Amino acid sequence: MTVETVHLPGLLDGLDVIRDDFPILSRTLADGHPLVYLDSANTSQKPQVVIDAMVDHLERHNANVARAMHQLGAESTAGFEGGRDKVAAFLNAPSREEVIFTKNASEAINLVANTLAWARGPLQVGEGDEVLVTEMEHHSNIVPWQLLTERTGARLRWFGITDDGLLDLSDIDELINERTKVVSLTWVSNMLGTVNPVAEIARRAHEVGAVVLLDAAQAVPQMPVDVQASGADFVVFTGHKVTGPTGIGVLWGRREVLEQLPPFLGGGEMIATVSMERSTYAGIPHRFEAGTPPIVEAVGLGAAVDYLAAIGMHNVRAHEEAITRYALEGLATVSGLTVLGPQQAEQRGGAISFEIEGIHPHDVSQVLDSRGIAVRAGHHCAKPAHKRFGVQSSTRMSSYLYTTPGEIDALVDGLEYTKKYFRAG
Amino acid sequence: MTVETVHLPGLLDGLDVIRDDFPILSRTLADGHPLVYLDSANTSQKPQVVIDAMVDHLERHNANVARAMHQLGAESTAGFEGGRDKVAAFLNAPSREEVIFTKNASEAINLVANTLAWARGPLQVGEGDEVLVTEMEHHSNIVPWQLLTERTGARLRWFGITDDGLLDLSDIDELINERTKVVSLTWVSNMLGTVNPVAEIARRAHEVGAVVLLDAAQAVPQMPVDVQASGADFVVFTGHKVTGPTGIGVLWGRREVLEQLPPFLGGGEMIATVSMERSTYAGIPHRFEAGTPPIVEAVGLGAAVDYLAAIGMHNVRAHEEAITRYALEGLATVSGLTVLGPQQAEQRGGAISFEIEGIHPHDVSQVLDSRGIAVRAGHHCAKPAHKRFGVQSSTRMSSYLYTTPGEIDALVDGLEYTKKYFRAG
Amino acid sequence: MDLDALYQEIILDHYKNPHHAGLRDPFEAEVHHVNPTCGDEVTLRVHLSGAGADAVVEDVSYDAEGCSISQAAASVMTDLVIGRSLTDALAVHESFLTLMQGRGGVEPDEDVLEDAIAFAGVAKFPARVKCALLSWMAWKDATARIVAGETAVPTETEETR
Amino acid sequence: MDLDALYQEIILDHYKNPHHAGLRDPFEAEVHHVNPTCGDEVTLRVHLSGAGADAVVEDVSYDAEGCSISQAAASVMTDLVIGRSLTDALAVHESFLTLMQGRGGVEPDEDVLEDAIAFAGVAKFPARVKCALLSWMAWKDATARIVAGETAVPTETEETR
Ligand SMILES: Cc1ncc(COP(=O)(O)O)c(C=O)c1O
Ligand SMILES: Cc1ncc(COP(=O)(O)O)c(C=O)c1O
Repeated sequence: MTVETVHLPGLLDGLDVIRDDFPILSRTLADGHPLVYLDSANTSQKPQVVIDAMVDHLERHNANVARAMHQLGAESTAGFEGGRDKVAAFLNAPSREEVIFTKNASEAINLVANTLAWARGPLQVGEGDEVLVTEMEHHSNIVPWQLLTERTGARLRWFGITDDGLLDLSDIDELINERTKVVSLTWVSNMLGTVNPVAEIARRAHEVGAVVLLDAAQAVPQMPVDVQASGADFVVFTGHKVTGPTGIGVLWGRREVLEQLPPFLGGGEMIATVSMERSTYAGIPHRFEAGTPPIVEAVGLGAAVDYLAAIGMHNVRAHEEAITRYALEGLATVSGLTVLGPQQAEQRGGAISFEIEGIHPHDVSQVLDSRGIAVRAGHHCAKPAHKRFGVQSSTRMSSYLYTTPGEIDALVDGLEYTKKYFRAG
Repeated sequence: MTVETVHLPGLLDGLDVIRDDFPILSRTLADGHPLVYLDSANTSQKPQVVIDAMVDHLERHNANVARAMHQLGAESTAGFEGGRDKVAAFLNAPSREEVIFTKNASEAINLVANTLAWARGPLQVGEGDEVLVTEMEHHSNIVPWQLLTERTGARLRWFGITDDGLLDLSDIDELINERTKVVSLTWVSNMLGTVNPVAEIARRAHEVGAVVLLDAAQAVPQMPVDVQASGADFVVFTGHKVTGPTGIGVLWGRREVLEQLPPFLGGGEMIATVSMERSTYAGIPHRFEAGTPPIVEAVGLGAAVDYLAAIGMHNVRAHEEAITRYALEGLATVSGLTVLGPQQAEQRGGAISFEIEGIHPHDVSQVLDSRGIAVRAGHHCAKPAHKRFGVQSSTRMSSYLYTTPGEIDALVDGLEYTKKYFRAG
Repeated sequence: MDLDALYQEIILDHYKNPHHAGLRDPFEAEVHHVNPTCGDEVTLRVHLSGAGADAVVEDVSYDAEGCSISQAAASVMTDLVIGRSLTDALAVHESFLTLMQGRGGVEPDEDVLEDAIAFAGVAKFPARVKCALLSWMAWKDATARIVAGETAVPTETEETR
Repeated sequence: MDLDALYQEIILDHYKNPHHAGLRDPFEAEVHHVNPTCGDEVTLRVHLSGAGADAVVEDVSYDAEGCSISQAAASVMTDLVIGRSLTDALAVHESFLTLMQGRGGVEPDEDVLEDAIAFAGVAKFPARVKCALLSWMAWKDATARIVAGETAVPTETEETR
């Protein structure tokens, strides 16, 4: 995969050099096939600099944070809190204290859903209130709200999806109403690739006094994200999709809103003072970080966002768009293949889900895998969106900053081979 | 620190070789002082084999689990689920499915506390019910129960502590009664070092139909733990204290109990099927593991428990006891120093908290730190236990399998120097 | 990676022409199982006659959505259990389970498993084992419900573990 | 690591003989701050006279539990603010805060900070900065409450951020 024949406008400069940053990309799989990793929307690969930062932490600076006052403790705290600074800068957050570390994006969403149930005052979600999501959400942005609404007697509503894979905003005036307390939606769909008009929806939600959460799990990896410009009250993403490690996610929240929320999990680090009778809680961000936080993970995540920032998120976005355009063109040549979601690269992120007539996604991905091509088959944790399009599951290719046009060629070839293998089409 | 002059019965064979497994132990701190790490109850250091397992995963096998069906996905899943197998074996759990990965011990306790609030049926904790903890708990085993009882109208009660630092069981007949729904206590105190008679308390709790949770955050690192023999329904511990990474904790629960609990966090991986109207949930353990789990962390934790198992937990316990005995003897030579908690090594774990008359723990730890000796100063997330002994904070030294008698000597010397520095005693 | 070891002709044949497909009456239990990873589903009905040691699997009918492996497995399973005594059918189930969980190390017994020996290759693909087991687990579940005396109400969706 | 840079004579002197210690009347606000890491606490009262630009810090009294650094900081702080106009006292506070958060890179102005320049060394020990700031933050908080017109009810425990 090192010699690229195609050059596409927007492709990252020095793509070979970037690929060299990722040790796994030089792996050889069964039967000597080089790895063609097209499953980055599921999890991204990690550059050496992230791995090295974690190793350096574990080998030289490991200690608990905050509570440990010795030299290692100070170093470890600097590494951990440095990760917070880097994430805050990466998101253009007004304050580092608005950045809360969770275990993943899912926990971040649950944190908000749970604390809104226990909140007292205007933020509390209860009987008669409405929570608005969309039909294209990842399960992680559906189930927490189902649990919240079931448990509090609130009502869950949702935007539908148009045939083109866009949010159906035709009933927005009805859906966003004075009972709406929360609007939670994905910025970029992990299945359809759709990029949603989040700032406009946030503006409408704020008109009725609702709080807005953006699931940016697929947005932060792929495009410049400015939480202030987003208009949202909460933005969540997950470390492992932005070239960082698993075990860490981020909840950014506006200070005024975070400060009104009660604690989520109880434990060490989130308290001001504890007696057996009663406890008081720390301020943000620590109030929401019970127990020993993901220390080495924050170090890794800090290195990851620095790595992305150095490449430049505008450049990453341009690369994704170039690869996506090239992939959409390539997939269009495969007869019997239907892409789900918007057909224009400009309107979408780098995840492309598709069906091939007569061949089940499991079987497609199995044949591709036998050629070293890693894609995802299934419902991609978006069952309702699949149902909307009358399919049980789909095959999804997803690119990232290290994806080459040659890898897309390999995918297209692999799909033709798959069809032959199953004698379809 | 390489040449040991003292040999104590019970000390691990080949302690030098074991120390060589831990890269950080050869670190030099400010002014050329070698690191004397006596803060292992706060977090343990990591052996090379754990770091290497994580690096190998990140460099060669990284992918998301379960949902990814390609070769990397299969490898990553094998690594992750292999971690679960190893933990299950390490705890002598009857089934791997009873091992749930959380982000830390604190989350594990909160998981139980929250699901008991939402449970329907006999496990549900509500108005009039009682939850029983102890005064020697870590905040992570107090605050979740305060939140639970405040939110459900149940009552929080607790065992006190005797002057010797043992659990005061004199009112057990009153405290464990037919209203008691949950008994949650620490196996080994992180402040007093006390090892509690957990099996006996579990037996009493079960007589009244209560469920029993053991906070084994300090037990699992230090002694053989057999969850079946413990008599408990839930046992929790945290990865970073057993030579594993941060970002992972473990909840072991008895299948019959776990299966009665509703979901905790909602999201990917914890579902059976999702529609916008309603979802059904996966069986254990996945029901309690929402979102992308701590994958590389499970790989690291698996390597960690394998490492400990290879050394043998009986040997680790003997080593801890030998070092603790030696430390208690050494500390007894420091005039003005009072050890909090049991005075016999056999009765306790390897954390020793103490006061020095006239010198604040911050100041003690600061002077020690200037000599490369890392201890913890503060309330160690156990404010109520400190209050019980009329102190605001204490200094704590805590050993682990890599601790040498020479390091204890360095501590004792350092304490004498500290007293001189502040001209106390 | 030997794709042909996975996609044996027998499997592809059953996939293209599944036996005993469709939902039929009478039945004593109907279950609905899903593979939570990919969303594949099966609705499956079991009709037993007799009881205890005399119980016989009279019919197994199903409606399945899924990949070649899961579809073929349903078809092969019905061939193997329909008409058998329940005791024998459960033994076949056990034997198939052992094969599937053997990671490729178990030698299948053709006398017991017949066409199902074609699934030996699947056992080497951990991600696909669940596909092969989906309808087998559904059959076991439905059968257990009948034996436990439950009536023919469609059940909650169960995931196949 | 230069221990003596941290534990300057001035600090140890204030620690051993704290100025203005104890809780006194009158006061318009009393606050209770803790350092959540170590449990160190201070209860602190502020008595102001006048208002607006004419406000004067008449008294600051406190009851503090804590390490040498936090105790000495309380003592030094009272020396610096008592008797000052509120405007000046806030400027001193600002200046001390800047020194403490400078990680050792800020040159302290002795004319403004007097004995508090001894804390310059503390700024190099990130874990101890919170100790030095505990009572200063409590003073700021109590003062802000008076200015905001709150009455002398002891407040909720606040951690020092
Ligand atoms: C006894 C005890 N319980 C619980 C915990 C909490 O562990 P974690 O901070 O990893 O959640 C600790 C450690 O801090 C502990 O010592
Ligand atoms: C859009 C979207 N939201 C949420 C998530 C959940 O992220 P995590 O599994 O890390 O919690 C994902 C990824 O799986 C996603 O793609």
